[in-house]
Amino acid sequence: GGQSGGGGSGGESGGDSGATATDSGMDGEGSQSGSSSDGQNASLLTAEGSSTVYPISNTGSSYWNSNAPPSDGEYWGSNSESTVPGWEQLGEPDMLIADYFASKFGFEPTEQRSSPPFPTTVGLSHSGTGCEAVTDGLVDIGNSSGPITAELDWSEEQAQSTVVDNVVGRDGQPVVVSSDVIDAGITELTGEQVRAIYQDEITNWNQIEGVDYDQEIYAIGRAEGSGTDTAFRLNMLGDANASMSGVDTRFGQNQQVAQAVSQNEGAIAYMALAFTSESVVPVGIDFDGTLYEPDRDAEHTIFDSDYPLNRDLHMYTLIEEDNPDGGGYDAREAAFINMFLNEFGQTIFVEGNNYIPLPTSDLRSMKEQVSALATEDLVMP
Amino acid sequence: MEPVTRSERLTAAAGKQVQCVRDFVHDTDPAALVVVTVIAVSLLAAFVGFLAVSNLTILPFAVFLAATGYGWVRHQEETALVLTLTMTVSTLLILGLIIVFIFRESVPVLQYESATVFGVSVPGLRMFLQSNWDAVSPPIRYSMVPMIHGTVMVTVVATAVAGPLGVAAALFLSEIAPDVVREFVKPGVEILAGIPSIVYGFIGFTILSPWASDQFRTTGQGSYLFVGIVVGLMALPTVVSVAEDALSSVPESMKSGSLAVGTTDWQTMTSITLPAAFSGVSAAVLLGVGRAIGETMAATVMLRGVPRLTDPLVNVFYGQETLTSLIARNYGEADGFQMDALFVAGVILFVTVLVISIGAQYIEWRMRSKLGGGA
Amino acid sequence: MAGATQSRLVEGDTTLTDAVAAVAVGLSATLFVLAVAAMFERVSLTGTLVGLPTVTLLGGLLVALGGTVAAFGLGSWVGYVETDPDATAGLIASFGAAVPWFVIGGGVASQTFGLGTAGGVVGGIVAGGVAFAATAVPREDVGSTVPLGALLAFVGAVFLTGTIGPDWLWDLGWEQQASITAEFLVPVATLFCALYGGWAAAKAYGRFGARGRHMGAYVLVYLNALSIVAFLFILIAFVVVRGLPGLLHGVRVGAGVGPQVFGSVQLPVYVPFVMNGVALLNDFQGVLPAIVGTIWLVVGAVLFAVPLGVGAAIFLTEYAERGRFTQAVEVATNGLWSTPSIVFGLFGFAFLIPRFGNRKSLLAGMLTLGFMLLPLVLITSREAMLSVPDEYRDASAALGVKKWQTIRSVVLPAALPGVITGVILGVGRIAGETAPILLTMAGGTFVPGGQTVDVIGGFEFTGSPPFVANPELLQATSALPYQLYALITAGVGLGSNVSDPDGFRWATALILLLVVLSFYAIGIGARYYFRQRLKHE
Amino acid sequence: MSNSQQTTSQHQTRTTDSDQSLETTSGETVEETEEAWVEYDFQGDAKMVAEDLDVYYGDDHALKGVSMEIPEESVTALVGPSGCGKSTYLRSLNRMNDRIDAARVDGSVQLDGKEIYQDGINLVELRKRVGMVFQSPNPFPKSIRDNIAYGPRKHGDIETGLLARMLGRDDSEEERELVERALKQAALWDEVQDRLDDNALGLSGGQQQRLCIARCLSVGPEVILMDEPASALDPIATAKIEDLIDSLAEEYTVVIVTHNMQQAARISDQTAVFLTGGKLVEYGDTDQIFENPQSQRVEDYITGKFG
Amino acid sequence: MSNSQQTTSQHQTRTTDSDQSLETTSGETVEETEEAWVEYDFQGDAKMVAEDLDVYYGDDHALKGVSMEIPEESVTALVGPSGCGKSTYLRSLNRMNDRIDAARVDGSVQLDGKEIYQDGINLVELRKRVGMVFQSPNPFPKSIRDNIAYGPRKHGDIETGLLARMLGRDDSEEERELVERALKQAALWDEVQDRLDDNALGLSGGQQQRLCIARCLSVGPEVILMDEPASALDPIATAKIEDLIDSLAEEYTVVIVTHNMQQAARISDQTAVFLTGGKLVEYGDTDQIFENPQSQRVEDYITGKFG
Ligand SMILES: Nc1ncnc2c1ncn2[C@@H]1O[C@H](COP(=O)(O)OP(=O)(O)OP(=O)(O)O)[C@@H](O)[C@H]1O
Ligand SMILES: Nc1ncnc2c1ncn2[C@@H]1O[C@H](COP(=O)(O)OP(=O)(O)OP(=O)(O)O)[C@@H](O)[C@H]1O
Ligand SMILES: [Mg+2]
Ligand SMILES: [Mg+2]
Ligand SMILES: O=P([O-])([O-])[O-]
Repeated sequence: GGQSGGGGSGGESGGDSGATATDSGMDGEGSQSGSSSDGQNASLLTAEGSSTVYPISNTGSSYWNSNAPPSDGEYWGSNSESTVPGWEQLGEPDMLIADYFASKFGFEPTEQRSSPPFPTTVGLSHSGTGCEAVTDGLVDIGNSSGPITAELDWSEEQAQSTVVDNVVGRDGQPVVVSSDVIDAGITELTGEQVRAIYQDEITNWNQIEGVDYDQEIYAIGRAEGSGTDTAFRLNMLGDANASMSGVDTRFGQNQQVAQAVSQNEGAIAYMALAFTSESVVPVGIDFDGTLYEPDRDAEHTIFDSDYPLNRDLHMYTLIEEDNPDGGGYDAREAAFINMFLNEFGQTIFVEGNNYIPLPTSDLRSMKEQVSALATEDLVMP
Repeated sequence: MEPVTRSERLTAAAGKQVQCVRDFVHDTDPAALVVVTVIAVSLLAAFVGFLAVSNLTILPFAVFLAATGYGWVRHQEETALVLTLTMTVSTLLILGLIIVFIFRESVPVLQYESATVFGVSVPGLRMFLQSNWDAVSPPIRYSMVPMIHGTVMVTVVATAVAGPLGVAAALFLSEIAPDVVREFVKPGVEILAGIPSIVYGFIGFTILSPWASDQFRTTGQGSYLFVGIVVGLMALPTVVSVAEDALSSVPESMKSGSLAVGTTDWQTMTSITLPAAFSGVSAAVLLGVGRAIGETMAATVMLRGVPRLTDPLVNVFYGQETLTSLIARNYGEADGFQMDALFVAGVILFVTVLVISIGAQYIEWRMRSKLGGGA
Repeated sequence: MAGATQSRLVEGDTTLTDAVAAVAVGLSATLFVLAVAAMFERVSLTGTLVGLPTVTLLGGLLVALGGTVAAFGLGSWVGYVETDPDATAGLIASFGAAVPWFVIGGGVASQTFGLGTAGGVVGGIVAGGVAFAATAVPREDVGSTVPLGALLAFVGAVFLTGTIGPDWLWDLGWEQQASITAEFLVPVATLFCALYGGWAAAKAYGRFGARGRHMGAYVLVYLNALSIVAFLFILIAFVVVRGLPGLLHGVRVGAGVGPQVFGSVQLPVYVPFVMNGVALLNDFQGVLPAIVGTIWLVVGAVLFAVPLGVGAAIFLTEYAERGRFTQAVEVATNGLWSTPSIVFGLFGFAFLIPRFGNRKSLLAGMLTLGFMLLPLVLITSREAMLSVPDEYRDASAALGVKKWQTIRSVVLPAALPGVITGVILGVGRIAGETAPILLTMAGGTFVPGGQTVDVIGGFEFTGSPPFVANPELLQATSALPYQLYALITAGVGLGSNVSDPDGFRWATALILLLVVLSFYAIGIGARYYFRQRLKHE
Repeated sequence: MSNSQQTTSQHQTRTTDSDQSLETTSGETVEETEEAWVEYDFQGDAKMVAEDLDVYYGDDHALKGVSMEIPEESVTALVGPSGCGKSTYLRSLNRMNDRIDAARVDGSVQLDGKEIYQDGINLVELRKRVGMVFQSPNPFPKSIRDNIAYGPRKHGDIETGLLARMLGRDDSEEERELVERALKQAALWDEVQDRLDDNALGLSGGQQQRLCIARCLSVGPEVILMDEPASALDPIATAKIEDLIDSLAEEYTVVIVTHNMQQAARISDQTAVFLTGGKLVEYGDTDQIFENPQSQRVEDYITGKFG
Repeated sequence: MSNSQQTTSQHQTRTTDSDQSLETTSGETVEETEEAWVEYDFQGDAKMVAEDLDVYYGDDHALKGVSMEIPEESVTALVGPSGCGKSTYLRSLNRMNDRIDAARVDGSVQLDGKEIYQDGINLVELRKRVGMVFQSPNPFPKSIRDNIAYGPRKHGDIETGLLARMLGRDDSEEERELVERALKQAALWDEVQDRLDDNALGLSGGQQQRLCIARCLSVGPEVILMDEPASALDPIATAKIEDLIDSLAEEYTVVIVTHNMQQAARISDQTAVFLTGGKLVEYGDTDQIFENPQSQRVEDYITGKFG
């Protein structure tokens, strides 16, 4: 096991301490294959993929790695000043955050800040990469904002026999424009108009009815193979393989899209909710007469589950043949994913990033799914 | 002298090699010979094992280490010879492996994209005949034309920047600058080569691209012009240092000869030094072109990432995709044909740059033999 | 014959005409600076400068410069000014004058007169041709001043009359829309005019003839060198200024504030940006794992490439007969040296990854960079060994010392400075490479300090072959260039952790620059030191 | 300017520059400070005059206080052991030392009474008037004709090139004459007249050296400096060059460095002997130097006791 | 092996190798085939004997049928114009020519009667016994001590290095003595004894050359070959080297190439004159060669008529 902290790291202030895992019962082999049947593998848990899911899983990861104590109050637990949301539902456990969630899958608590039972890391790319990586065994968790069936062109059966689909939240994929477009009075578009823009039928804002704004449209897209792109083609253009000849530029990650929208005039883009801001403004979309607005108080909003661009956010794990009773998990994967599947996780990681929390029913079924390996009852905390 | 055919010459060369080996065997102590053979054989076995992704690779490798250790202590002369020889061979091997692996990976898509001319099906031809790249919506096409266009555009701009500026700077360094100035400028140029391309890319993406889009009123940001300028600045040090070598390899006696008849320094440079070093200087520019073609990160973060020809073709104010940025952008989620197509891009890059490198070396070699043989 | 072209051996004192030419050179320098300032928006085109609208001022200066230059040439022609002109200005000057006039002629014909592309080409050829002839045919003093003076005056007049004002715009009318704006055209045109004016004025200052051309050329060449150095300086200063706040965020100095190193010693400084990772509970975030990752990458690449490269260099220089084989290896290594880094990445992706547990790993990154470093080490080592004088080898051989002993005790030590310098410079290059590790190693973007890679501590013994394993090597980690790339593409998700994402990014760029440039500085310094030492011995 | 005047100004320089001469005297033997050579009298005018010339390469004092007058239309030989500064002295006569960054020159050199180490000197003109031929032949990698015509072309005496041809101003007749005259003067015309367009690098060593002399002559110099012009040549070629120098002396002022005593004795009118340390030890009529040297060291050197 | 025996074997070689000698005779003038020098008689034994030695560089026949005996404990000078093959001959005496790829040697060279051009000859041993000093001083860029101890160390005569030190086997006392002895023999001890650990490149040229001689002596040679050892040195250093050579001849067999006639006359016991074309033209007592050369060309050469 790695006593970590080469160079100058070490127990410096700020809780960024060096020690990583205790390697109880670990044999060097397991650490390489990334899976182990005896459930006590404490090697680094790796995740990779969707930039949409990234905020959720990365925030989760940094909470996990911090292993904050229950007396913290700000990130975990409760004290006289504050209490984390969902604390009561969890039964106010007297354990550090990662210790608590890991112990439910048989890990020994470390009882040390910044030293979780096993460390986690999240790579940023996009859904296609995440799905590829998890099926190739390159990482433990593949983040994706589109269904793996669409990402990798799989059949439903193939997907079910290869990976476990863990849905941790939902995104109401907004269509955003740059602030000059908003200033020109364009606050809503029809689905048809968006489609026409992206299929090169409308190239200037003044071609849209009732708009007097002579500005070429800068149609920004996401990388082919990203979940956002796949979902947009599927839900907006009608087909996961629909043509998008109107795209002027494509960016690998949501953040670049946000930056490009804020840096340029006449821009339009589709992205994930977490990345909207004052200069990256969502517009209302009119689908067949129903206007879905970005405002949470409106009648129909882009946060609604019937908003056509609404989509699930997935963390896929691979079903490994040498782990028949794991149900597609090893203990680390299950322990980490389980952290998102309760009110605490949904509030902090999902809502906190401007995404839509899962309805209770979905939450329950997800929890049942990860229980396969649990040493304690998960469904009722 | 009688004309000697090529095959005869080859046979003679081969014969010489055999003779060399025989001499070595003859001159070497048998014990050393055994050790050396064990070293060579075990290393070969380890290499084969590695290629075959075998878990047993470690065994021959251990034998190799042990034999080397023993040989080092007991027969240092022979062991050193064999070790350095294997190291040389490994270098060649790496080049060979690169060729084999990137070519091998690119085969399937070449078959997919074959086109028929005059009744003959030529693999991969369609990638160069039509200009449509679409990896998602049918018809799925992996054309290299847009990326080749992009690479050419970037390279042309980069060469226009790096060529004249580089040659002028090389002239300055080798002929004009006083020692003190050279002591500062030369390391400066070298440091320029050291600035990581991602830093250029970062500045390009956050500062230059928005500025350019604003200046030229383009729709959105990312232009071949500015990628080319940035890449040109990156290629500049290569041009400067190679051209400077060429210029200073012109014998001082030639330059003095010219000055002694009462010409100005500038006349000497243009009439004697530059013509004499012409091939070396062109080799420098060629190598700069090679650098520009292979530059990746700045292009990746600055370009638009939509493989498409600009409209019109000379529109440098738009920058779509180059061969390098295509790979860097798509390697992640690509699979199947698309992945193979990236390897095709790699092959094009590799072959082009290799040809340029060999061409530049040939030119330089000719110049040196001309100057060396003549003067 | 000698008397025929006799000119003065000693130049006279500075005269009024010299002063005029010098003023013209100074004027061009001023214009050059103004143009650069306008280009970088240090001077606003819509604003005013010394009480005049900027464009008007530029126009006025251009007209003045053009007039001076042309007047000087004409003055020389009629004999008011004592000069030494050639019969003609020459081909280069003629082309030099023809190009801008071609552009102007083409632009005016196609746009102002609306004659279209064909008309533009014809107009360009006419204007360019006239300028060419006007330069080539008359004596050098007129040829190299009047057409250029006219060019400057024309451009100046266009600015003065407001034909091209701050709001001027030329839509190129392309499918992918682009326009030439005054913001761009005015500074660029001024810049080129300043260069032309400076060139002509310098020629005049040198009194034309061989000396004049020499002057003219030197002005341009010096300017070029200066610009390159200035560019480098600005680039670095820019990154430093932007990056420093982020780098110094939360710095503390004092006894006992720093982290412990080597067990017990406490550093007296605490620079969180380079001593921390990213973690929820940190007060200040940092990039320690990426720094350490970069260091290990470099160490691995050096351990792989240096023995291999030096060994091969030894064989090629000392053992192999110079011939086909060495030539082939030379071609191959030079080819490898120019191979694009992304191709190395592809190769590592296809060759190494399947062989190291089928995942991106530190080891794969090390080897990929090692492949890149190898040709450079080989080439520089070879050069260093070739430059070891044969006398050393002869002397050693004459003492009856065997070949390898000679290599080890004489050749290698003598070649060491060259090898070391080459390796350090090579390391500087690979340390900043992103493309290859993108495909072979890229790890997380915001890595906690606890996940800093620890190669030494990672070794462990196992029960099955190969009996020793190092999971740290087989795991992806972060490295500075990759981290910067990831920061460019990401940024959100820093979340509440990083208060100033932009500062964090620039600080990362600064650290990367510092790491890479310090390799270069060490390399260049080492070379300087070794050279200096050789000189003195 | 007459000879006597120059001598006067020289003495003035000496006096004013007193610390220099003090320093010079302190560490030296009597023999070395002997100034017999300064008094060297010759007929005719002095073409070039060096006064108190010091040359430094960085900290290295390569030439120490050399004063020497070079008479017009004669051959002056410079001899001395290797490294004694002969080439350095020669190169300071047409300021070729300017090309060496480390080199610094103190003192004065005059050409026809004009100081060449002063601001505003026209180096181009100086080098046209004081030509130079180097130790190893250094023709340009161009045709024989281009080699000869190179200087005049660059000086604009004859025009060539595309543009001149287009404008009908290249006077090739003039060029032909110039090339022929230079080659004839250099005794090379007969050997190369049929292949003026061949590359000069194809000539033999001796021919190349004569070509370089012709190239030097073509710009019409007054003084020709030659630095061991025959040392890289075989005896036959050497003989030709020696003959050539002999004939050149009728029209030009020739200064030649040689390490070959016999050669110096054969071809020169006066000889200057430099000895290690950058000092001019003796200067006078060649016959006198070789038959009756004033100092023991010069005698030792000339008779081959060392060097 | 006695002198007479060698001469016999030499004549045998001549006879067997008949086409070679035939070829040699055909194209030559009478004077050149004169073999007076072969008969050169000397007292004492021959240390080295070359018989019918031909050396080729590729197609270039650089040394033509040279036969020559080198007497023990004396100084043999080789003189001749540049390129005549002196160095080539010298280098074939310790097979340094093996290091030049293009070089091919025919004929025989014997050291104490043992053929050195035969299979299985131990080059290391040969070069230990036949040492060599080069034209320009070439000390290694190491300390003075390391330079001297270099050979013995590599031959394992004295042990150094970490391992030896750990095992207590580096006998530095022995090394010190060896260094001192060699430096004293080379007349350098007094000048450098206080700075043995300084870098050898810091010495003056003459000191460097003596250091090289000391380095050569340290491995205990019997023959010392010197290729123009003083040509790069100033007169004072040259004088020191000459003295040194004189004293070395008491114990060692010295063969020296020089282009300086006076030097050859001063220091050598016998002189061999090579002339262009790689031929040995005359060989005999130095006094006799210089005072009464047998052939006209040798006389011309010695008196400086050419070369
Ligand atoms: N470019 C240079 N830089 C530094 N020192 C120099 C340079 N050229 C010559 N010297 C030094 O100046 C001194 C005189 O050199 P110079 O070449 O004038 O001698 P020389 O008499 O011509 O010798 P030779 O007969 O070998 O040509 C020497 O000590 C030499 O080392
Ligand atoms: N390494 C070599 N390769 C090819 N030819 C060579 C080589 N060394 C010498 N030669 C040729 O062999 C001939 C004899 O050369 P060598 O060096 O023996 O002459 P030398 O008498 O020592 O002359 P010098 O007095 O100039 O040293 C010359 O023609 C020379 O060009
Ligand atoms: Mg000289
Ligand atoms: Mg020699
Ligand atoms: O979620 P994505 O980053 O794949 O769009």
